[in-house]
Amino acid sequence: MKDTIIVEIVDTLDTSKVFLELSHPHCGGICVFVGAVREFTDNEEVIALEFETYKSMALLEMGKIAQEAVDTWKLQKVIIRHAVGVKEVEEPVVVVGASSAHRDASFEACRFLIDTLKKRVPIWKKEMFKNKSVWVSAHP
Amino acid sequence: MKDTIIVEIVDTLDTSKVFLELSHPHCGGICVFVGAVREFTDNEEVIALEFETYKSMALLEMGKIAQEAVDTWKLQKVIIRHAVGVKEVEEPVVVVGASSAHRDASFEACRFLIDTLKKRVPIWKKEMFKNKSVWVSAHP
Amino acid sequence: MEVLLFGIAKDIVGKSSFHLPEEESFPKSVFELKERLKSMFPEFGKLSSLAVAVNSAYAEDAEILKEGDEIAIIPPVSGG
Amino acid sequence: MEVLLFGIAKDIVGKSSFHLPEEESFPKSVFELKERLKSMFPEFGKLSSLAVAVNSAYAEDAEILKEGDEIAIIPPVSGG
Repeated sequence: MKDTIIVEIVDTLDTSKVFLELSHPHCGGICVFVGAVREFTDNEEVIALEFETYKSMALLEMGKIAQEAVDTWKLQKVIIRHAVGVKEVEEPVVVVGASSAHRDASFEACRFLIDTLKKRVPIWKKEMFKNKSVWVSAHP
Repeated sequence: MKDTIIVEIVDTLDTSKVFLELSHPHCGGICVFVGAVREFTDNEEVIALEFETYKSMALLEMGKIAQEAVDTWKLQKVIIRHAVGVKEVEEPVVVVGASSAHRDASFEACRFLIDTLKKRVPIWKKEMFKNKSVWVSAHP
Repeated sequence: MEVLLFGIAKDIVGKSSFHLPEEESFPKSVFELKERLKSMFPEFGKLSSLAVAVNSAYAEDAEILKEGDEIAIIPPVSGG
Repeated sequence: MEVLLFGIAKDIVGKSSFHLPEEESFPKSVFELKERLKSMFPEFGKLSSLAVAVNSAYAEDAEILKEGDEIAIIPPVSGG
């Protein structure tokens, strides 16, 4: 029996097994969102992103968010997995996913997972441009 | 340069490469939905599903739906891939996905792809129970 | 006129394609074809919906059928 | 009192943890800690938000700090 909830901070994200990890005989729908490094921010070329985390707290927050989703949408499985370190263009940095009996719940839960992760999980992203680097969202 | 739109009818669905297929340097968000065979329908045990298609028309409809999504949400890539034949519990039967600059568009487009596929694409599903089999949605 | 059949339509007629007998008058439109089918096989009238595709695209009831068209009966779809 | 620093907070203070000098009075609450930080490093006052975690959980301003607590400054998060 695999765990209902998987939360992880990793150095390198592997997206190839996520649907197998979320598979469950009672689930007809699996929705997964992957966030990746985009080449441009406001038309400025991004060389790389660097992610830093407060790991013990990040894992606890990810676990709380996953549990909230399981309770709200009666999910069979939830995954929240975030990468840290320097990531280049097109590299995946976050994977969130939910599986449920019907598709509505999997879509709503998946959206909740990524939105809430972005609000609450202590992970910080620095955008590295050619001549400067900026902590994202730090200033108004 | 990979194609913007991939539509396919296949015998066996491979979910392991879908995020690589949808990856694009201009995309920060990739949303993918997988539909799989569920063990129970209204508390009745499902042995397997059998999918049949009118392939030439199905591919044309899938292409139209994908193009509508690209036009509506300015997507970089779209995949619609459906399996045919007999599928057992937990097997994936459909994969739809969209990648875009921001996550809103990828979620909305992904939802549109699966909802519209279910309404328009000429694919028929027979639920095989222990003592009977039923064409899904055929009757009111 | 040869008509392709899928899903429950195949079960109703008992084969995967269907030849409208030549002695009958050829249905001129999608609407006429549907009516013909329902009168020959009343089960078609009990379905949730009944659509016709001409040359691999959904066709309106008013569409005129021409010889050589690829015609298919589309019972309620249920992919995904 | 040892305080962990992340992201831009680390850049502002110039290190990844911070020791509040013992000669100063120990801040009694999360609120007092935030005020102390802003007066020592005015850059903290310019951030979009400033949160404090006590023992790996977000803490309200009124929360009382105890010796032995693991305290961390949480500048605006930006994961995903």
